[in-house]
Amino acid sequence: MSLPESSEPRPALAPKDYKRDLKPVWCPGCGDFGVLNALYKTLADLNLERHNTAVISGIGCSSRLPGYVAAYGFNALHGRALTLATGVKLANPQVTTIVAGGDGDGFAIGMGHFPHAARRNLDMTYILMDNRIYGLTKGQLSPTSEPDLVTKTSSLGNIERPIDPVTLALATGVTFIARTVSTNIKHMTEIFSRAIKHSGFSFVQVLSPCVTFRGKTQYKDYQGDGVIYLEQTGHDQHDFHAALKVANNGDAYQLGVIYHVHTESFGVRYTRLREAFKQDKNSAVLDVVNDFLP
Amino acid sequence: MSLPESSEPRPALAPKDYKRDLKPVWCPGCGDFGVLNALYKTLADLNLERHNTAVISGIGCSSRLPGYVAAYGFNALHGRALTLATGVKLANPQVTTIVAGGDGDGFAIGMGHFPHAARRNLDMTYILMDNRIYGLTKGQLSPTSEPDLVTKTSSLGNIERPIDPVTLALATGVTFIARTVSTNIKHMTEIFSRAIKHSGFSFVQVLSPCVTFRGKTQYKDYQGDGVIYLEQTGHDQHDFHAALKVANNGDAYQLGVIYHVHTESFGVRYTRLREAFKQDKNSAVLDVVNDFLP
Amino acid sequence: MDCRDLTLAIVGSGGDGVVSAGEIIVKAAAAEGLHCFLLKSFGPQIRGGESSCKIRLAVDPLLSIGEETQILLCYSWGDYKRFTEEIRLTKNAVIISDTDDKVADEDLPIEILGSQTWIKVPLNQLASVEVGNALTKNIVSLGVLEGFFRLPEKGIAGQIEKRFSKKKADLIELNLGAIAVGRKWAEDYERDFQPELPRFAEFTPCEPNLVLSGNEAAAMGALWSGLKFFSGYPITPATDIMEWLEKRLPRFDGTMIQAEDEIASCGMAIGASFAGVKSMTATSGPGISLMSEMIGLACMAEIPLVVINVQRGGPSTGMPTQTSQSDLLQACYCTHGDAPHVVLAATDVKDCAFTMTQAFYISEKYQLPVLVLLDQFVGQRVESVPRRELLETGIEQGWIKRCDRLTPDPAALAKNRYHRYQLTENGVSPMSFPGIENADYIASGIEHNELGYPVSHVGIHRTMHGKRYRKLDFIKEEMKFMRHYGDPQARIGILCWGSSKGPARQAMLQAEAAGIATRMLIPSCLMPLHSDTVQEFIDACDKVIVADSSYSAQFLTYLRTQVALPAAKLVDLHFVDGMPLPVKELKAKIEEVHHELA
Amino acid sequence: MDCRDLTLAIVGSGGDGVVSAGEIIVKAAAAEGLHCFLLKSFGPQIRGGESSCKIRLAVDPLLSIGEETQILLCYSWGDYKRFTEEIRLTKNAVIISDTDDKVADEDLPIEILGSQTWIKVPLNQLASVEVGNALTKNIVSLGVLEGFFRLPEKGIAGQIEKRFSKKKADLIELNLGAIAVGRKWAEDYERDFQPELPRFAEFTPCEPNLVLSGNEAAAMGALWSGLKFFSGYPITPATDIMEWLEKRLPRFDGTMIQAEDEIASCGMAIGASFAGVKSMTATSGPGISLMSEMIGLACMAEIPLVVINVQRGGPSTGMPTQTSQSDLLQACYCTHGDAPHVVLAATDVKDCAFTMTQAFYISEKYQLPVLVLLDQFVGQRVESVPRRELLETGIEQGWIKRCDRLTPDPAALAKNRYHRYQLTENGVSPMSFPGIENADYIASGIEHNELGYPVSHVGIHRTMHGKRYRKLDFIKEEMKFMRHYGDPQARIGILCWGSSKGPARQAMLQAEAAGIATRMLIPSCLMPLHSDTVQEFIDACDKVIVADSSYSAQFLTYLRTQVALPAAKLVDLHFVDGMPLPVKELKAKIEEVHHELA
Ligand SMILES: Cc1ncc(C[n+]2csc(CCOP(=O)(O)OP(=O)(O)O)c2C)c(N)n1
Ligand SMILES: Cc1ncc(C[n+]2csc(CCOP(=O)(O)OP(=O)(O)O)c2C)c(N)n1
Ligand code: SF4
Ligand code: SF4
Ligand SMILES: [Mg+2]
Ligand SMILES: [Mg+2]
Repeated sequence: MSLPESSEPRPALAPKDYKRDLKPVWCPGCGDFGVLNALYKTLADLNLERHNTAVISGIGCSSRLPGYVAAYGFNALHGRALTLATGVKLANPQVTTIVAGGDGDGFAIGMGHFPHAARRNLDMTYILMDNRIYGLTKGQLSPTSEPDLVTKTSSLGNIERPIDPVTLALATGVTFIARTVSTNIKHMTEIFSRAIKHSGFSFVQVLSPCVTFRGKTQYKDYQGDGVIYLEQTGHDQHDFHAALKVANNGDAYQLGVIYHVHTESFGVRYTRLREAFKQDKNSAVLDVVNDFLP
Repeated sequence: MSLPESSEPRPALAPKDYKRDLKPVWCPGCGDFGVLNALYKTLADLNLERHNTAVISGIGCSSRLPGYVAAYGFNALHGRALTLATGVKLANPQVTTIVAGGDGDGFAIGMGHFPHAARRNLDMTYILMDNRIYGLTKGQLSPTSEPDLVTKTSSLGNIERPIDPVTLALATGVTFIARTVSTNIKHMTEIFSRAIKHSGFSFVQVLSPCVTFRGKTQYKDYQGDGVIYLEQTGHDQHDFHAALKVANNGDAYQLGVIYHVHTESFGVRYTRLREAFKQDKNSAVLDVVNDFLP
Repeated sequence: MDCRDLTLAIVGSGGDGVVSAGEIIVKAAAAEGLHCFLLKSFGPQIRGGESSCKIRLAVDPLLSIGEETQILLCYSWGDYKRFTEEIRLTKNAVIISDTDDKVADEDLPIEILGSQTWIKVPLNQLASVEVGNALTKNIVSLGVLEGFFRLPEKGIAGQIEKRFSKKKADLIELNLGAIAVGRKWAEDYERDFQPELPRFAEFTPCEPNLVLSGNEAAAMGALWSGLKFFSGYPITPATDIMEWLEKRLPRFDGTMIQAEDEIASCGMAIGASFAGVKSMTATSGPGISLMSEMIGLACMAEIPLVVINVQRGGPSTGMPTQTSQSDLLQACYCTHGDAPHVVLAATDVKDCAFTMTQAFYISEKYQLPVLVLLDQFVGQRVESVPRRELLETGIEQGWIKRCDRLTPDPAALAKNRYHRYQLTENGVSPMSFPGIENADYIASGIEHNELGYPVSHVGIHRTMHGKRYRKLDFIKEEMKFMRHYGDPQARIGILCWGSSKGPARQAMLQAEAAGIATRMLIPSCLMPLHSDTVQEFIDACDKVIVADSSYSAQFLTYLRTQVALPAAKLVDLHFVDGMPLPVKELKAKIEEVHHELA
Repeated sequence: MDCRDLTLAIVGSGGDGVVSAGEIIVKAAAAEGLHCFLLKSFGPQIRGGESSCKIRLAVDPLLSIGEETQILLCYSWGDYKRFTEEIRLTKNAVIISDTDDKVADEDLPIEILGSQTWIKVPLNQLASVEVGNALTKNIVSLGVLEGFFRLPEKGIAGQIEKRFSKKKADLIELNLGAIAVGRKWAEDYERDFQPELPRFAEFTPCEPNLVLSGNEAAAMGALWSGLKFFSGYPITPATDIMEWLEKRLPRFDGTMIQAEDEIASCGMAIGASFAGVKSMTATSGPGISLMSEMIGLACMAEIPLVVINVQRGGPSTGMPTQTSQSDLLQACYCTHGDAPHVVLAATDVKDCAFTMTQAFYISEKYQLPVLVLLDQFVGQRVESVPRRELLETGIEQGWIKRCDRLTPDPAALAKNRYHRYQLTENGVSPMSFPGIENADYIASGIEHNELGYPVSHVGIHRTMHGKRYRKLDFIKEEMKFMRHYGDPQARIGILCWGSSKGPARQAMLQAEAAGIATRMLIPSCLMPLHSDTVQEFIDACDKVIVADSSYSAQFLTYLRTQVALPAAKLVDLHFVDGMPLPVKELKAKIEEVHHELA
């Protein structure tokens, strides 16, 4: 993100100022509440302008998030948030563009778009609210569901191997990659903040429990020994191969910034391209007819 | 693949016996001719039954391949070959299932299916005929096109970063991964053979020049110092992190088997599941009505 | 007042146990051989949001869910608001609510405020104090209903036992106790106040009826037809089909796979069918929009394929939990090019099973995609169906055995080169599949000649179009069966389709009771439509009401492409999607037309 | 024989330079102010396969490509076969072929064998020996044509110079030499044999005409309308649009991005439009099938969006390089639910530009998706267009300035809460976009209230359906303009659409020449159709021929949904897709109808 320049200093907004008067439909105890609260805090911390912020999502419990943020929002189609966000950012580059959505939305039906958003390195932040289940459709397998998990579509246990979103992000060239957990608002806020400030495509996997279709187990898993904070292990965020090693969680979930590198974004490159195209060319739109003179 | 058991020994077929009487539409000099010839040889080497072999493809120059092989074939939709092949293999497991297609077909529009085919580890072989350009539509950018490449849709040079199919294959859990080049029929044949014999999902990236839209450069690039044969470098095919290091080509293309591991396929697991479901259950289809007794 | 037919509604928030109360009543009734309907409806909340159940119980077979509700059990007036359009009360409806649920009068609709019989029951109190467990509130209320309206006592006890048998035994006792508390409260109240209540008539319990939803019936119909492969992607309101098959298909050596998206699920089904097994997928509107290209592939490559669309409110994500008949035109024209395929529609729960066997019969025999239209109203409502009737569909109609595809004759294969797309009189060519020797071929979505080889020759294109379209001529004749109802001499005709059947028949009966004769025609095969039959019907009527539940009158639009509908005769009665065809409005229209004609 | 109008065809394999020869002729003619058409056609080979060019040159403005070819230049008879359906020769056509291209008589169609004037030219010889470079064969043949038929000499020389100017100067000389060699050969032959040949009439060169394809014109029309964002995915025959814009959009601060697939390209365009700029995508049939869900999203979220479909032969992958009018019904009904949107169609190259300005006007003003139907015939054919005419479309018609969207009034924003989906008379609500203060909102594909908040209430659903559909009523009136041709008193009427206009007008002229009066009506806005205008036209005619180029008569099917077409009046004349509407068949049908009426 490049923070917009503003002529007069704006009054700082509080987290609550980013709250819309629409009541979340989430189940009591859903991890997504935490994500939403951390996002409010982040927006306030960065003092982002509501009218220059857009939150784009697909369909799913998690994808309801934009409706709760007082900024521009688009609750679009299942799996397609990244495509819309690409259009938003390219058409209106000053807009801080945030994409949010679920594991099914992003890595089942939306899988085809992630690697392309990644390699374009557009300046936007993608927050994956990963509950490892389909919430909105009431409990089917997700591509991040654990092996052997019993769900409504795997009544004798999941026989597919899950996708690891962070490994995939690394493999496709995402330039900022982090993992956090919805029970730790402070950690989430810090990570979101860094992700949004990163200029280029940033990806944050948030472990966000689904109490209704995953019971209480996820909350337990994300406690105590269940998680490791990379900040405390001396992990080198700039080392690609080190990142790959901590990407796929072993016994515990590895949280924090996993990888971070700087590469020019598509937007910056395109702007340069525009200048090159303009060299020695007419600038009146109607003059392009002359291109057709025989 | 598990080779079908046959009661009487079949007469061995020669490569030419796998040739269909349909003339390829490819341009003279197209790399895809080499891939086709290597495939004929492989089928003969493995003595595969024509009627128990299916070659499935999408749309593209390369995707015309099934039409030229005397076996069951399906020239389906752009980007969807893996989905059809999944159905074929699950419905008719004795069929040796081979998927072939281009870089655009597989990693642009077809991107959404690759990681899922990979994590299911179905017993099939995917041959990517990678020319790093869109051939059939006459020369636009492909997701594997090099940076700065000038094409019909990047007249001042490509500003996107390419995808590396092998890295992606590793990140998504493909159990057999190799790279070869269409100018080396012998190497291709060996690799194809191993890939087909692998039980699980195997992925082979073939560097296959497009003479029409990439000129002669690709042939030059794939010669001499341009390629390194991993067989000669003592690469450990079973080491995931080593594989990642050779995946993304540096100055030269790294050819050979890059990664190889054994994991149960979806098919094998599903068969076990079926048995579990059958335990203590009625087997007459019409009896399922009793499930609805109040 | 004794009734042989009772309609009731339950409203509350998720935690109130609305749905389980409803299910217990319906299953209890069906267990004693009664006929019943159950229709659930939810707000947008995933859990804990507002929810409702509409229930109808009757001694005689039922046609529809019942338009107006005689009894309303409301746990929470806050949640009631969402359903005012969906639950319409009769003039003298009985209202039962929780004494604890205070609400200001101005927040209540007029039909509640004006109600003659509004009984406030201390449900919360009874549950927490008398039963000793606040969670039994819904069970206590079942007892109250049982007491007031003579709901099937044994049946309810049976369901309680069945429901809790897997958990602890003392739970059964607790809940049976809750029933007793509720029943006693009702009896006391009656004794003291002698309210005038509709009571369920005495009846002799008989063989239990099955209880199932249209989605389940459709899945079962597919299984009966020999389904061996199902690939799907979750989507409301179609997911039930996948979930049901997940547990059944493997028992019969079939495969169910949850795909990564709808394009993949349709592609997998096409692949499996190409490989020789009966395959299908099921989705709702958004999924069909994504599958359009795949459906065209199946037309062109001539692959048997069955696709169910359980329609919901559109466009786009629309209203996922509401019903709709607004995907008809899409079903007919979704894919590009001239792509011959078939569209069938099911009218009620039992018909879902029957329609599926037809779908497989047609798609396998003619090697093309068949789209089956259900909707949330028929797919997710629960109906009682006599076991015998369902088995008749399964066995006696004989469809099931007849739906195998034409494979190449081995003798011919030994002699002649196999031409997959051989030109034939009815357009159907023998279809091989991997495993058959000397019959390998190349299938493709590109235009091809008889061998399957790609061509771009206009003459061959014309010939092959002809081959593919010829099938429809034959299907049209095979599928000309349509449902006729009512008085064959009536001057007023009704044309409708799919799940509108039930409400429409209900309206006809009401009209009949008011002395107005009507007749109705319902095609189950919409494309290709046997237009002669429909035209005859139109010609024979003085007025024709064309009814569906879509905002843009899709059925009428479609009919116009098929038959001549003189403006003077036509009465267009379409409703916004979101709700089943309303009986009341249709009946009013019938009366209006009747007066006009008189 | 002097002609003011000449048709010729060139056939060969890829390496023969068929297309460049054709382009040189057409550009040469246009440079001298002549009117011309060029239609290319290719076999399935990527390179080196069979290819053909049909060319028509005339002194006066042209309507169509010209049905029958007077002159055939064939480099290779082996390649000719593929085009027998596409290239029809006049009875006394002149055939020019290469002496070296031997072919057995039985391999030649009757019209070649029976030709009166078949001139075998030693093209290969002349090129390799006289010019000294075998690659100049096609240029030598241009010289031959120039000599025989008086093609514009200066123009051809000018094109040769332009074409090779970027390469080496000696190439210009070589090729001008090749022209001279060919011309000389023709002159000698004429002197010796005095064949009877059609010759292009003397004419006074005037201001050069522009030469462009329909795809290019459409792209330009978009640019003029203020297009700032294009996302696309390559597909024949639509890719030209993306390729043209790739080089132009950045010059005008716009963005073009090649997406990963069609779903993404449509999604990006919707995102960009939401973000405040005029956006579009372009594809062909398979792409529309994939975009169906996105198109529905734009309807529901009320996002302006323009989508071009350059139709090709279907269904499925079909015949990618052939033309078709078989995506009409898909354009109208592709997405699920009741999804109001607009369908426009362009009739010729110039009209592509005009139609695009209308598309942006409508989509921006009414905030909904507009599908523009072109086809391979209009999209990829090259036409000469007077520069002035094109500029008129651009400026004088005034569409361009008028197509901005309604944004919220800042004063109102300061006072009242912004309601994105505010109910209004014409259904259009002020639309904000990121960057506008106090006007942030949530857009969604879920049903919503005026604020954009999700609802599942049937009443609100009905109201919002009404709001969205109201727009169509207004668009219908704004877009009621239709093209009328012919004699307003004629008893025979023709209804057709899109690229069929040219051939249909040609047939009308031929009929007129034969003393038969006809009239024609062509709607450019197909949905919503101003049905009164069409009905009046039908009512005023004694017979109405409904013509299109689709196998299943899609235009007729669609018209039936909109107007009454009495069976006694109707003449259905649909053709298989793959080829433009054939002039000859239409003319024959007109004559037939004429006799019937007499
Ligand atoms: C095209 C399409 N297919 C399917 C659906 C149904 N659907 C809605 S949300 C969802 C998945 C929800 O899971 P996830 O994305 O993980 O989000 P969560 O609800 O768990 O937050 C599905 C399959 C849809 N809306 N659109
Ligand atoms: C849905 C759809 N979109 C676009 C196309 C057009 N198309 C055909 S092949 C192709 C890409 C060809 O590139 P690639 O897959 O790399 O194969 P190659 O021709 O290079 O072998 C495209 C975009 C199509 N056939 N279908
Ligand atoms: S279903 Fe799960 S993910 Fe959805 S709102 Fe409830 S707890 Fe959250
Ligand atoms: S265009 Fe390229 S990829 Fe296609 S056939 Fe020709 S050389 Fe091969
Ligand atoms: Mg999830
Ligand atoms: Mg390629």
